Amino acid sequence: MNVKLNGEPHQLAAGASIPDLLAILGFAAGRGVAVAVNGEVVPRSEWRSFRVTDGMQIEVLKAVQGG
Amino acid sequence: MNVKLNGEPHQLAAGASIPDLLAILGFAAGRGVAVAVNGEVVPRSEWRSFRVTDGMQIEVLKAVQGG
Amino acid sequence: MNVKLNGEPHQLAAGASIPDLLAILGFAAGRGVAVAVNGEVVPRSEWRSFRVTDGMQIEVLKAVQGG
Amino acid sequence: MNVKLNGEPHQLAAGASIPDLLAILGFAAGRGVAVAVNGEVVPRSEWRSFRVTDGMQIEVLKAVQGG
Amino acid sequence: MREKLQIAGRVFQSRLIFGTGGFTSLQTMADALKETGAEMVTVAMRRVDPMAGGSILDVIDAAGCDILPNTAGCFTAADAVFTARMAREALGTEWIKLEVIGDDRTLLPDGPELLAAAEQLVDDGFVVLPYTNDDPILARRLEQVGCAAVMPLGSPIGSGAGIRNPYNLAIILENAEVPVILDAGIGTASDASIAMELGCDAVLVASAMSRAKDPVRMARAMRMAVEAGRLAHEAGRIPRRLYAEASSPTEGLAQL
Amino acid sequence: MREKLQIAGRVFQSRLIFGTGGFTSLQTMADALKETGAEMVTVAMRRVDPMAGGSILDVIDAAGCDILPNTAGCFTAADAVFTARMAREALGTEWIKLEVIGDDRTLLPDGPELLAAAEQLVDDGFVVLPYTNDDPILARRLEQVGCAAVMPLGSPIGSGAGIRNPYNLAIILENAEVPVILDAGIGTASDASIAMELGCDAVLVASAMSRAKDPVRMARAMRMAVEAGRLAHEAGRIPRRLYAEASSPTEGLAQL
Amino acid sequence: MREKLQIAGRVFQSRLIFGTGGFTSLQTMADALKETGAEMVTVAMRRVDPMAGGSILDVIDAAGCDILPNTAGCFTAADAVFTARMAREALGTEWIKLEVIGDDRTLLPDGPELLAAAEQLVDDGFVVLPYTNDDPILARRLEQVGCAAVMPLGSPIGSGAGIRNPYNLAIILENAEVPVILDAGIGTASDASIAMELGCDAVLVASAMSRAKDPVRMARAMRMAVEAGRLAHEAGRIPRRLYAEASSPTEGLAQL
Amino acid sequence: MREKLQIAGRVFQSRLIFGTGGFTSLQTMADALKETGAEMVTVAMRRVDPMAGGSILDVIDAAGCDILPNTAGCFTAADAVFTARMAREALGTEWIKLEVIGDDRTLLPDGPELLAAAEQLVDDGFVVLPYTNDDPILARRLEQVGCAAVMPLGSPIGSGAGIRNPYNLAIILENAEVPVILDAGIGTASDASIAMELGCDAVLVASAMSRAKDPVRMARAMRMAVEAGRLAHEAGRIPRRLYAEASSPTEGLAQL
Repeated sequence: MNVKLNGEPHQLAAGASIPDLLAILGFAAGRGVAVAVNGEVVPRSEWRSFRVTDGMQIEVLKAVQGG
Repeated sequence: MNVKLNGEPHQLAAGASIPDLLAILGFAAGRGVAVAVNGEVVPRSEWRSFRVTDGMQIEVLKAVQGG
Repeated sequence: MNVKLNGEPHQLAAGASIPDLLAILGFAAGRGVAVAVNGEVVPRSEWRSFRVTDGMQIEVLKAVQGG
Repeated sequence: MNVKLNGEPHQLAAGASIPDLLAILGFAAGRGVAVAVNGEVVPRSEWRSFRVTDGMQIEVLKAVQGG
Repeated sequence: MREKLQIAGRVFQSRLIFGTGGFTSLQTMADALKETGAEMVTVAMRRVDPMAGGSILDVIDAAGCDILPNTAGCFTAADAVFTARMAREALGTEWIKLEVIGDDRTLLPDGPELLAAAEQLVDDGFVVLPYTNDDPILARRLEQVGCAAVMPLGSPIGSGAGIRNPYNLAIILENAEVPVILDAGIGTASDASIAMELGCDAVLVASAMSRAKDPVRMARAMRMAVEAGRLAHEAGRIPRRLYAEASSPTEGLAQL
Repeated sequence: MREKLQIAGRVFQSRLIFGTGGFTSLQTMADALKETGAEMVTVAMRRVDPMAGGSILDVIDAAGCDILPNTAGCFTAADAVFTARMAREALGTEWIKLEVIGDDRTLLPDGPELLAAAEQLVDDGFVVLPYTNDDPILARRLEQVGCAAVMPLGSPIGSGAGIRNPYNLAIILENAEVPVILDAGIGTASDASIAMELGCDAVLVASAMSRAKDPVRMARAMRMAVEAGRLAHEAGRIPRRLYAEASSPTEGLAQL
Repeated sequence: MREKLQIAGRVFQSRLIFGTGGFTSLQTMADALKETGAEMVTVAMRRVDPMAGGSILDVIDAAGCDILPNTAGCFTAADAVFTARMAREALGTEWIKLEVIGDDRTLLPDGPELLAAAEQLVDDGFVVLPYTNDDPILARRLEQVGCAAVMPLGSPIGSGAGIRNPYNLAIILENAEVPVILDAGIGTASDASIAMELGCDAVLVASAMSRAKDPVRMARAMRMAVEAGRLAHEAGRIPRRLYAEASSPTEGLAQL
Repeated sequence: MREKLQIAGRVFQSRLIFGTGGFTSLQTMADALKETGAEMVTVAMRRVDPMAGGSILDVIDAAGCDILPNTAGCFTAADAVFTARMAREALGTEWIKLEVIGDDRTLLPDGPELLAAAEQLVDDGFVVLPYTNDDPILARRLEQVGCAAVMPLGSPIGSGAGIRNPYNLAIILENAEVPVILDAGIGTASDASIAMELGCDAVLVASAMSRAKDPVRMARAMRMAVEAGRLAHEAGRIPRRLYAEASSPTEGLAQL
């Protein structure tokens, strides 16, 4: 299936979870990051159970210098 | 019947029109004034036909120094 | 004899010295003060030998808060 | 004889007068100019009678834009 | 040929808009108005007062000026929209100087309410001239919703404090595509000149004249100050330097 | 009746003194001079140059103006006194705008040399108008030695930086008993207005006009700015406030 | 006993909030942070970048500082609310420095969008510290919707132009009942002192340190400037006078 | 290694010179002096007063500070030279802070008298630190006659008006080859920081501390303000811009 991850297209195996996505980004641990799917925040507590499906827009943000 | 005219209570005969109100204010001619009833502007063209009824809130404004 | 000491008239016995004047002002020790006679500074080394004579204008200054 | 006229060396016939100098500068009329010799102003009234002598420093000034 | 002030397609010879507040008599106001040469005069809307003598409209008509009603005293978009409609009905003009203020002490504009009122009035067919803060973002949003000009303040109404933040004004001027009219804060003639030199298209003056010791003389000063500032803007001023720039020839000095 | 400018008993209608430095042509200078309405024009003294075409004197005569020679370029009292005497001889006037500067980069006055020159020239019968610093003490001493006016600077000659220290100028104005003429630093129209509003009796303008992109238009701006500033000074400005002062009636507001 | 800064019930020893933008390395940032003694550090939220080395969180933890996420880069209330929620999820804090800007060139706040976002975030349980204009009315409305502080700007972000309108800031300070934190515009130490002397409860500094030639030294300057300004505010400055006030005895002078 | 202040070969750790005028008690003065960390203290010379209790010298000795006598109150070169000689005799130091003022109301320096006194005292072997105007020409002439430093004012003594003409100060700083010490005018901490940021080598503070509501607290503020300003000067501030300069990444923004 195809998703947009931080604006980039990615192919994923069906049933991928949030941690799988973070692994792709090299943030397996996921400390200090937040994930949104189609504009809605996915609470950390639901990362494992949440199933990514085809066409989803996923944003993974972290803190950086700024402001 | 009783109306509020520019914040002051007034007693009027039934069927009073806008010009009747202006007369009370000494502005029979009504040049350069506008009239609102219950917050809605009453176009000059409807002044004669418009019938004031009991309890109406009437505002009559004119241009003054300011701004 | 009569002298002006810091603007005030004083009567002195003949042969008065600078230390005698300082005593009058309650500055016997004379630490941190300078003395001028008729507009000329009298060096501390000459205080004992210097003889005050009639009509002299004497200024005795010290450091105070200011500037 | 040799003179300095506005900083430039000039050779003059003996007995030259101020107007002769002005002629050299193309200011025969001499309207609106002043002449100084060796740092002293020469009044207009003395221009004709004044005799230039060897080695004199002559300044001829006029009004220009400035200030 | 000098460029003229144009607002909503109307051309003005004068770049001074006349505010009527604070004059102690209609006669003084009339005399001051004459001195300024203004072509547009702003007025507030209030309840008719049977006692009040004289009509400001007669004075403005006699001077041959256009009338620009305002919504002075309104604290909400709703009040301002209502007042604008009453003004249109009473005076027969779509032009409105829109004021929506945030409090009585500063008389500063309330941005969100102002923007909401501007949007409604533009939709309702008004020619909207909003009195606004010296806020470049708010100015652009007012322009985007269709205001015919923007009227940023220099400082609070009647404060006479001049232009407190010329930088914000400069940013507004660089970016605006509608006329920019300095409104509020002018205290004396040079304030009006500075506004015009910065590039404002016009200025509105009221208290600086009406509350001056000699309002008519100050009115004359303002007319000249606006014209002087505009001419200076057109003429292209010299740059500011830390050091001097000789104005006299450095050649041809006498030697003693 | 409005009070006129008086210097050494001479009355002037115009409060703008015209500086001639920096104009690229005599024609432009003549046109600018006409626009300002100035009655007094200052000129420098330099060695006659056979090549130089045209006479500035003709232009000034044609405009019917008085000539005010200056000692621009002098670094010592001696130079300035010599130059003043040459000017008197060349131009037939006792009036002298006295300049004694300290260096080429700032063109700022040298106080002690200036004071010494002023004293000599006054003794020599000159009507001395010294270009001075914005120094209240020096200004008073120049007045005490008999100068007919004092000409404090706003900022360095040609810097266009306006009045950098209005406080010193205010102190000079409070204490002076001779006319105070702002000399140097004016960059644009509002600077001239500000000087007049502060209470200056006149201003001298040169580079701000001569080096503007459009000198003639700036000259016209300056005339109006000086007049506007003077009128505003006479009219009595409103005070500056931190907060607003309503210019509209707070009574009679409509209730929705 | 000196009063401490309190925001939403949290007490701070330091009145300097540390902005992280513009430091060329995390090490320099860490060194500067140490010098300032700041207890709260603001960070932006961006997409994770696999390439990016080092973690700003480690630096902030090591310094024992609280983290204050911000919504820098958001142009709408919706963007800002989303970013705030992501920050809360990522960083486990309800505190948010709310930024909603109007354009890229000025980075000035968009008042109406800012107010809308503040209202939603307060309802959503956030401790909202909005970066706002120097607009007293907007500041009060932000306070009214429940913001924990207001953060007016001195001048545009990174402009280093200091406090362009101290009068508006003074009005905000007179009327605010929540802490007022100067945000944006500080260019050098004295700007921070001036903000504190005016009565600000704290200042946020970023570019003035991070882009200085020597960021760590400027950080130390800022710590002292904030403290100096606060102390001066508490100590009660002397009034400004036009004239002098002798500091030396006028009695007891010697007579020659 | 940070550069230290050096005057006439003497090295100072502190860049604040302590003025003693205006303190209501020697104890308060002593406490304030301690807070500033100053190493040099200036005192005036007056007729001994048998009634006066306590000795300022004891306080200064106890603090381990150098004494810098001044000629406050002198109106002529002669008075100042006499006072300086008396001070040398009384206090055993060649150092003198030279003041020759023009009047009682402004306490502004009298340039010509000041220059004459400086010349005599330098010839007489004094280390002369003249209190002067913000006049670049006079400052250079004082340097040329051999003064060990120049002490230009920011504004009149005790006025608390800060630095009224930073441009003149900048010109003095660009051209001076001796230390430049800002003397007079400092009203609060930020004024001291600004002086140091402009590049002054030191500042003298008196009334701003002694007449503050809390002199000791203001003294502490001044110590930090001088240090903050110096550090900022060394650190190299960012330039001032009209527009913003983003401090946050413009890449990596989330897309909704």
